[in-house]
Amino acid sequence: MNDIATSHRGTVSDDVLISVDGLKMHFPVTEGVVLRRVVAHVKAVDGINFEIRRGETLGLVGESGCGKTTTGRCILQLERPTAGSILFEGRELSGLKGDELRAIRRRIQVIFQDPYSSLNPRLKIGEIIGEPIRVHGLIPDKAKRDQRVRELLAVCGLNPAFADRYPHEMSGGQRQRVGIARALGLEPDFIVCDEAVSALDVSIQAQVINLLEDLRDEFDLTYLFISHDLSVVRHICHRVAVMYLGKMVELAETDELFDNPKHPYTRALLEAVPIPDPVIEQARAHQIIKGEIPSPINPPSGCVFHPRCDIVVEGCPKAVPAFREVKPGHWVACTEV
Amino acid sequence: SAEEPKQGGVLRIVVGSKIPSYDGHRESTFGMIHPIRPFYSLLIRVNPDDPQSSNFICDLCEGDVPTATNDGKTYTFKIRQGAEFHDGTPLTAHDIVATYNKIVFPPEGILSNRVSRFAMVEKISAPDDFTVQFDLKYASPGFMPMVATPFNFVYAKKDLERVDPEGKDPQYGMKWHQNNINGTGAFSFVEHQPGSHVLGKRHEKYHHEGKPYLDGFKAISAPKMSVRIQAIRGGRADIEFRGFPPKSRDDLVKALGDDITVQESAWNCTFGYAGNQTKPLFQDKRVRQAMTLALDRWGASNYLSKIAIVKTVGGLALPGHPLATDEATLKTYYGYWPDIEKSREKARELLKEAGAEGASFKIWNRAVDQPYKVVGTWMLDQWKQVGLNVEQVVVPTGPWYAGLRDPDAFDVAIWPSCQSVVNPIVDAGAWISKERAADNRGYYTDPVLDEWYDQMNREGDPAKQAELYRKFEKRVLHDEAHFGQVLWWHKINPHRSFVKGWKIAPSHYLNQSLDQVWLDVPDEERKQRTMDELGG
Amino acid sequence: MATLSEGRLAVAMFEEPAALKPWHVKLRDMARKQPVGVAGAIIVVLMVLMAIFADIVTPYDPLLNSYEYMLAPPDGNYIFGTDMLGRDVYSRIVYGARTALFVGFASAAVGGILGLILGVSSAYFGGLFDLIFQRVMDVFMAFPLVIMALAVVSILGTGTENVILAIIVPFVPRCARVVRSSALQIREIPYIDAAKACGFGHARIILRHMAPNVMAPFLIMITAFVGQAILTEASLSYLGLGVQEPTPAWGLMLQGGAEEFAESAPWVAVFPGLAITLAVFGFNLFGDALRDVLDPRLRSSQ
Amino acid sequence: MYKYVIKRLLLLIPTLFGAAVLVFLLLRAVPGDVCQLRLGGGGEWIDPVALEQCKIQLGLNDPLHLQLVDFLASFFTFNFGESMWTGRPVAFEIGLRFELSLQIAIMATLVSIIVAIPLGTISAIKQNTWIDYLVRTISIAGIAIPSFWLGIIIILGLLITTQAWTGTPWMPPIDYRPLWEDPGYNLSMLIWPAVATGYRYSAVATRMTRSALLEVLREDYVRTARAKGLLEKMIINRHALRNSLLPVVTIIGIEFAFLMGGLVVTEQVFNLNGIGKLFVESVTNQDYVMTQSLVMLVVTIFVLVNLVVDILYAVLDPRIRYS
Amino acid sequence: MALLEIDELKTQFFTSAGTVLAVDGISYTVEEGETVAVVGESGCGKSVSALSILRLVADPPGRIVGGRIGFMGRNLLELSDREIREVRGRHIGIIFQEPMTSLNPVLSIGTQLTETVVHHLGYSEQKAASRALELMEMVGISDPPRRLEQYPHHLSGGMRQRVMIAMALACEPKLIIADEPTTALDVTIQAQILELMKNLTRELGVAMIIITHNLGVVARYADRVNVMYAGKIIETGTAEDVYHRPRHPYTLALLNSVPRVDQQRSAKLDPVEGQPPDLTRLDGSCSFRPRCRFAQEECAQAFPELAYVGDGHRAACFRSQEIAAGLEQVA
Ligand SMILES: Nc1ncnc2c1ncn2[C@@H]1O[C@H](COP(=O)(O)OP(=O)(O)OP(=O)(O)O)[C@@H](O)[C@H]1O
Ligand SMILES: Nc1ncnc2c1ncn2[C@@H]1O[C@H](COP(=O)(O)OP(=O)(O)OP(=O)(O)O)[C@@H](O)[C@H]1O
Ligand SMILES: [Mg+2]
Ligand SMILES: [Mg+2]
Repeated sequence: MNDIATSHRGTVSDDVLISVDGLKMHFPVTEGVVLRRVVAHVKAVDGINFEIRRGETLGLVGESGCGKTTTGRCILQLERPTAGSILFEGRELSGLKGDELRAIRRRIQVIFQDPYSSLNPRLKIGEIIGEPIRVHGLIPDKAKRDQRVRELLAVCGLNPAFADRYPHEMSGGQRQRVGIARALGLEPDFIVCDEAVSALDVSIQAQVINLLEDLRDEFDLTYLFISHDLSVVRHICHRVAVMYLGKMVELAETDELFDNPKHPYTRALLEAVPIPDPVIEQARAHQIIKGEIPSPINPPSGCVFHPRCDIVVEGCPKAVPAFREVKPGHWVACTEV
Repeated sequence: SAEEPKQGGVLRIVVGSKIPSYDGHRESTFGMIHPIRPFYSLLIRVNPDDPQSSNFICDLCEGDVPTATNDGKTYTFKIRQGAEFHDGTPLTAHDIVATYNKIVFPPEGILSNRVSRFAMVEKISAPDDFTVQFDLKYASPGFMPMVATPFNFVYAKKDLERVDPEGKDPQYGMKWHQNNINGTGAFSFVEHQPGSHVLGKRHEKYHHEGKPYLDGFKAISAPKMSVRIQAIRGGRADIEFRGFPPKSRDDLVKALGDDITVQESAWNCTFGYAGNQTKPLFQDKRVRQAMTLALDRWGASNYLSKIAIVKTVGGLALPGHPLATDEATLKTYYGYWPDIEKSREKARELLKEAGAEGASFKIWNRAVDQPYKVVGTWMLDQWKQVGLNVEQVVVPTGPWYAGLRDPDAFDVAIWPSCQSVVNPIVDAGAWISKERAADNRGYYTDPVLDEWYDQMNREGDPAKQAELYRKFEKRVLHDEAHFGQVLWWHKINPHRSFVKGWKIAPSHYLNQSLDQVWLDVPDEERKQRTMDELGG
Repeated sequence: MATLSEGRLAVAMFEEPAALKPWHVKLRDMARKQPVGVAGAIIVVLMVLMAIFADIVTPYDPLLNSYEYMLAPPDGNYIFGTDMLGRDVYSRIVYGARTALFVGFASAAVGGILGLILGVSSAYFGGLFDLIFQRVMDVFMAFPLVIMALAVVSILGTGTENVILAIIVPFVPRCARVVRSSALQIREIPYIDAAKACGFGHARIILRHMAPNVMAPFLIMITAFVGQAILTEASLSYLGLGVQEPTPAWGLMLQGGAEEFAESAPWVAVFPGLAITLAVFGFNLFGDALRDVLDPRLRSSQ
Repeated sequence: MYKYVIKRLLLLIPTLFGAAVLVFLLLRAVPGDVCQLRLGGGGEWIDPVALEQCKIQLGLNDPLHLQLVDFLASFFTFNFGESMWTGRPVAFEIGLRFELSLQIAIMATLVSIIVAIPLGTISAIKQNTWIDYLVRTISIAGIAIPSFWLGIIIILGLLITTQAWTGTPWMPPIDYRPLWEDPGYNLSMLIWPAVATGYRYSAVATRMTRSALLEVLREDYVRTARAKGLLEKMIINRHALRNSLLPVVTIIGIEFAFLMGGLVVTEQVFNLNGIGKLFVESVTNQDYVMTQSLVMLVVTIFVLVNLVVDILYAVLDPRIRYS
Repeated sequence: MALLEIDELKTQFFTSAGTVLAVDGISYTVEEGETVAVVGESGCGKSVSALSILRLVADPPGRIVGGRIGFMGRNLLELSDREIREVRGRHIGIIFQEPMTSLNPVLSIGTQLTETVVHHLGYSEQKAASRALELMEMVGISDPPRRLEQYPHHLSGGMRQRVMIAMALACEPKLIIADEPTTALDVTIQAQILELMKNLTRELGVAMIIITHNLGVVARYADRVNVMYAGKIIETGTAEDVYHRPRHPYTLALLNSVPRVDQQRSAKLDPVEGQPPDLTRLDGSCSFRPRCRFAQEECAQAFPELAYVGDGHRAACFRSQEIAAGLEQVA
């Protein structure tokens, strides 16, 4: 395993930190005001499996609505999954309540996409970072806690004096750093980064990506890195999982996936990403994937990708393809590879 | 007067209260007297040409009002011939008997509001078709005034005996008048739009020769005082019969000059208060006396009468009535001393003696401006001047009445009493012991008063009666100060000058048959009014 | 790798955020942008000052009856004239401001806070709680004010406190509903998820994280409601259900005679009416401006 | 859609039920009763026997829970009973007043719509100019002026000005005649309260139009419309106004429902025999049956108007579809 | 003569926080049928410069304070309101970033599509309707008759953006301005839309200004690129010039800070540190100076001219020659 832990992406150990098995999250679509009847389900996540090892960064990519955020929220216990299990250090998360849940929450943190809405505008930066520390009783002493807040700000590349500011007095990049500092304050083991850099400008985005990488190394963190930006994922992740319509279609080590995509959807996705080099672009044959993403309420039968697939065969609409390992560490859900 | 009444036209009245039902026997509000009384006649009534006197004249009876025979125990009325109900039924003595039987001896389940006051009546009978005889258990000076009560509408026997077409209600006839109108009054019923108006038209077969002068009347409901005033000013109504505050009278006169005529009269309504004697503070006679001493009645008669419908300083009986106390005697009673400073001095002294200096209490007042809240606020001020600590609780009418019935609810109650026919002897029943008078607001027991009251009621000799009455009054107002009479109401009726023939009575219940009223306006306008309201 | 954070710090240190404007500059900006609102604020402030310093600014005791000066027209002695018991109308109006403001602020504050907590909780918990809560609010919203006021007043008696209660009862559901709809939006904003993810309890999330964020619609509502409460108090008093004599209160001054002699003694009706209008006007102007300032959807782009 | 309507109507039941219980309890909590008022309302002496009789007849002595069951049963069987005050059927009494209340509500709504939409639009388009300030001031004044006070001023103003001009003071009629019987009379009576309430009402709607339009004018699609080179008039009328009408419709609906049941004060000032006056009367008379029915009527109107508003929403905004 | 000639365009916002110099004297030209890209960080004035062309900047608080926009021989800034309305939609179409909010939710697609041709070309309802059908087919929307009756909320984001394109093309304009037309869309849909726009503009010979911050998009579609920073164009040239021979440190840094999907990771990213400047507080100096690792004394004195560094390739940097010569030495 250590062979993928190339020096510039940090070290990955062998022990599994998070293991997701058969995760399903179906949101009921209701009708009626008094007697809310369930008329359908949004199959936001429809049976996915993966593991994340300690120190690893797993990328989760896919188009809008494919269930990336929902997966993250399930791990964070912000949603109650319909089915499946989520093990954290071998302990089942779903069903935890009260103090146990609070204890776990300290160890699993999140960084949100939108730096504007993920900070409570009424609280000062110091309070935003300090409150969780206080509530979890990590540092009961006020002065020491303030000291810690300043440290955290510094660690995230912010001026410690910012503790007295409100979020609206800061730029987007700075706010995103505050969100990171808040998560770090609880000394978590695992952080879900849900589109943590997508809303930032390229130059700021690069700053934050570097910060995340540094912190990973410095504090031995594990990330679930959710993004729709394939370039960023390629840059930061050890392994990448591709989702489509609530299902996992491909999972492999980063360079293997990008250089050697197996699933037609992964290939189409890569094809669609423009490359910032006019010469290369000129040379690329643009095979544009057709059609739009179907609704997760009524996903296509069999392989959900078959209506847009260019290598579709007769059996595709009928049977759900198994998610199988085609090469060591390379999993694909397609019968044709 | 010299003026010749003119025939025709419709009179428009504004009425400030609501009509609960059309059955006078069970109601007690002027809100139904003003619009409904013109449809009915009474056996006897207050003389419309001299309503200020306590004289009664015959309405449906004939000749002079009868005097008692048989030691004051029998009254025999000759009934007028030729009177006719609006539906054409001729009136006989049996109708009168049926009517009074309903009032005096209502069958089970039928409401009559004056049963207790007719307690002296033994039997009512019709020796022949045009004679009615009342036999009393004992002679009572209160009897004839009760007969003349304007709520005693005369109904037709056949209406009272009507049977339910659906066969359900055995008392159908007895209740028929609640929702139907058939009388011998000057006007016959045309329509009633609840909440809006009542319309009546001339009864052609009315038993008083040549009357009524009007073609009809329209009684428009207008609960707000200001609307009624403006309606008269803006030509939407001609008259209001209850009474306006003095300031509004001045405004109307100022705005309309000669077009407005104002009639004024003392009003047979007391305005008083009582300390609740279930509460220790008011059990002390000295406190009660101090309270009455603190009120500057003579001053208030001057200045309050400019803003409120109260004016006359008096005792328990309406000033002007033969039983009323003369002013000189009155001025010796507590609270009636001409020198208010001396009076207040005495009040403070009494309070000190009673150890009740700066005592606190609340006035339980009704959420009606005139005169309740105005006078209540004034009383509060007066009592404050002798160091009492007074607040006012003002509640809507319903809860106010409910509170009066609950001795735990209030400290000092405003205690008004409005009666129709001036009848001080019977009305004195309000101030006897709480065990006998259900509306005793002082919650006191005073056997002396009870005894005097009974004597008074059975006393045939007017002189002795007056003497008893004086003793009774002095005890109520002065010696025991159970009741504080503040001021008598003062009735002010400004109306359009062209309304002629109506004379103000000392009560807004009296003299409302409208048969004497006529309109002194040009012929075309009278026609126009008839056209407008009655459609030709 | 301590050097690492130090190194980053070195880069970040010079980033100075945009300077914050001092409050007086903000105030001036607001005055320029919201002249109408500032006018409202001035009215409100004057009223409050008037109420606080009533003793100083009035020439007479508002309860002092002087029967020799009943219904005296405005003159040097009585600048707004006297009422029918000879009380100084001006003094009564000034003291009436106390009553009005007390009723206005007290009912807005109590009703507002109740509505805030109920509304936010309803939005936060959602589900069955929200459903039942909504139906109950429906009933209260549709329920006529008169009945409510009359019942409260009849059961508990008239007087300032009960008037406040009568005003609060219909206000709570209105406030809760407005708050709820904003809170529903707030609930979806990631910082609430962040709070949950930090393991905070329900009460903390509701009170510390959600409630302060619905402040903008809440404050707008509250200011408008102070005005409304003053108006309602006046109307109730006018119907005889409100504050009682001899307490100086504006609605009460308009009631009981004022109307009947509105022509010959207009000062009795005109000045209290103007006082009510002006006060409510002030609060509404202020609230309106507040809406323009606080409501981000309406904020003029800058 | 019709399914949705039926569902909403069914939803009325719990609301009505809640309101029914609430009004029932509130009314009984008030001390006193209709009999005392009827028999002694004039201040006369009350015969205790008569009082007891009256209570028995009206069922006031029955145990509370029986009274409640009776009331609920009668209500949900549409047999509303008789007024305790007049003895006439409640439906008849309300029917008499409904016409007038409805007419005023409609007239006031018309007045307000005619005033509010143009004014609100101008105010929004000319935001922060003196026109805007003027409109806002006028409309806030409309909310601030106590309606009863405005009513008094209108009536007095009419009396005084007519006396000054014609010599005889004139005031609006104080008794109602239906529009189709005597339109002149009817309108000369109802126009004043319609204007007095319409002013307040339009003030609310003007403010709402303004703020809604301001919001919409900042929307991207308005910029799109501009980019298409459309005339400003078309942009306002076709693109902006329709979107901003939604909240305005709500306000108009709520106010309409309010007018139908709540013109308590104005009806008094103008002596209108409408629902509001009946309301106050029946409450002060402690006429339980009438009051209960009126509350239910008002609640029903409120809920129905809300439903109509929601349906209008769907008409105006194709995004909203009820199924 | 070029189709569009922007010369020293200046647009400012007058706010309580001060005057925002959103567009601070930019000049560029667009030839007929050419696709020109404008790239730059958020807030650097890309949208405002585009809106200024059609004079759609909200006034207040914004105002075009100077410059000239020559279009088909006329200065757009001098046209009357009526005349500029005739240019909008008729000769210049515009496509906005947010397909979700740029269409009026209460009007049917058909109405929104036909109103331009009815208004500008005086088409009858029928003629407009058939034109609408034609347009819908052109932008690849299936089942046009049904779609025309639908409302925006019935359509997916990609569909809406197609409708926006159809609307912009309705009157056969000479120029289309596309302000981040695909930023809100998914990669696959983004690729579809861009491809469509490219094909259509080629076929119809329409010129296009495409505004984006996605360097990949520019590389794929643009003939020429203008890089903006803080209200100014700091580098302009053909796509190949700008990507392979950047002459401005900002362009350089920008290219270095994007990870590449087509290459294995080699090292950490090299971001531009610091924040973009506050547009209300610009002095006359080079606005990139605080973040620039090549900054020197001179840069604080004046803003460098946009000078030629190659054929049709210009950059606004005092040290562009040195950058060209070799980056290592400079750094
Ligand atoms: N609370 C919810 N109720 C109903 N449907 C939901 C809910 N949350 C998410 N969904 C639906 O589930 C699907 C997956 O949503 P999710 O947010 O996980 O997608 P995503 O991959 O994160 O997309 P994006 O890239 O847009 O963030 C979507 O169709 C979404 O509409
Ligand atoms: N209405 C306005 N009022 C004040 N300032 C404005 C306004 N609109 C834009 N600005 C300012 O003008 C500058 C340029 O804005 P513009 O929208 O052109 O940026 P952009 O390059 O399009 O950014 P993005 O990539 O985020 O769309 C920004 O600093 C912005 O703050
Ligand atoms: Mg997501
Ligand atoms: Mg932009």
